[in-house]
Amino acid sequence: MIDIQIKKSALIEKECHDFVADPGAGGSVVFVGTVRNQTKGKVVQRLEFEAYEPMAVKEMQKIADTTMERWNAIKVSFHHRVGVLGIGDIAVIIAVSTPHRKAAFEACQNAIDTLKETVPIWKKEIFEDGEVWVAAHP
Amino acid sequence: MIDIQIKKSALIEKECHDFVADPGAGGSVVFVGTVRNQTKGKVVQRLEFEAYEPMAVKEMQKIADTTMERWNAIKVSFHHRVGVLGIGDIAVIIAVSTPHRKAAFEACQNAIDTLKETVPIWKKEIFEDGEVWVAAHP
Amino acid sequence: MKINLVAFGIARDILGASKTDFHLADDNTISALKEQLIKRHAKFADLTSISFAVNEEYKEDDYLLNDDDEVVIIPPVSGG
Amino acid sequence: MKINLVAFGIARDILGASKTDFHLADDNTISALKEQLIKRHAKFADLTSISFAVNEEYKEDDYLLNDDDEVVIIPPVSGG
Repeated sequence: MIDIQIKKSALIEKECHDFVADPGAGGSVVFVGTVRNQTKGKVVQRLEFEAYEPMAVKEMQKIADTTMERWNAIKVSFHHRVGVLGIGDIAVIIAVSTPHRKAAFEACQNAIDTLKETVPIWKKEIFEDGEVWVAAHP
Repeated sequence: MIDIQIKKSALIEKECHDFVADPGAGGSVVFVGTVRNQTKGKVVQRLEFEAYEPMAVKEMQKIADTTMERWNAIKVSFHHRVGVLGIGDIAVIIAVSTPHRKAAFEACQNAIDTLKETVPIWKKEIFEDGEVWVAAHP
Repeated sequence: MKINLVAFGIARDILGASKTDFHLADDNTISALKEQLIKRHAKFADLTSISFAVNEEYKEDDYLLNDDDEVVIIPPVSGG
Repeated sequence: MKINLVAFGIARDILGASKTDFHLADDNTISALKEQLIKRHAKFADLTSISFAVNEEYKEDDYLLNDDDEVVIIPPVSGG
């Protein structure tokens, strides 16, 4: 079972964990990505996330399919936030349950790594003296 | 900062995640271990966990110290349940936050692997036709 | 040939619009589109990467565009 | 020499008690204790492993026990 959501409101870790909880699961691994207060020593004031939503959902679906097939996941839940985020706000949650725990760690890490490479979502960091689209320039 | 608890009441994932959340963290990884409905095909009815509590806390403290030092963790929270657990109940939660996510995955996985090897906690699986102390016999 | 360009993130900033018509000459490949985009907006050349999507799927450089296609410019992603 | 044995999990089941006095002969090492335990309760030999703790710390085989020490039998752990 797969749960994929792109949300404008605050992400709630419990929702993702509750979704993946399963009596056949020996464990679940949850990655929670939050907004850091600094990047390379510069103080971050806030972040703005935007998504090309239909394609972002499609790309997340591909990652979820891989997670289910390659790691025999029982359930996966991916939530990604869009809009304006403050320091400490949750930007992304990836939850995976598997029969055995090792697979859950691998699958969860692969999912977040792949999400950051392929899913059309962009974040802009806003500093006191300017703003920058993350990763846009070498 | 380190939070270690052995609890007789239900474990709550949010407590562990809230503890490790930090404005300096780029991510946190949470492992949630739940009671499976079967072991090697046999239906599990319930589990009973017992701990040699003061030593279990000490051994968890050692794992937490390693997590802080070796992976530069910002905060860690380990909660372990004792007593009678039903299917799907949470037996253990390991939450780790780090500045960068890769370390959080490694540290969390190392912590649960080590906990299962060194911390004096025992579980008995109760089946319809008997019970067994897990891992006691080769 | 005319396509409908859609841009997100820094691509929108460079293009100066989130949607715009874009006229392509004879060559209707993705790589030709990329080349002409850079010719008109030099800042696209500074990006770490630039990809394109049609029908919500990434397309390779040799993909042939059709008249009136909606083509989305995908600058380097940074979700998560 | 007398020590105070404490047992958890399957060790308690084998010993038939969670606490008991245990008399050791001349050799007061952990390994001697283990040997004598198995002699009196053969089922200890069937366990995957058996460790001992004093003062809430695992002790090696050559650790020397003192009179009246509290020694905890640690059968294979299975937390998590």
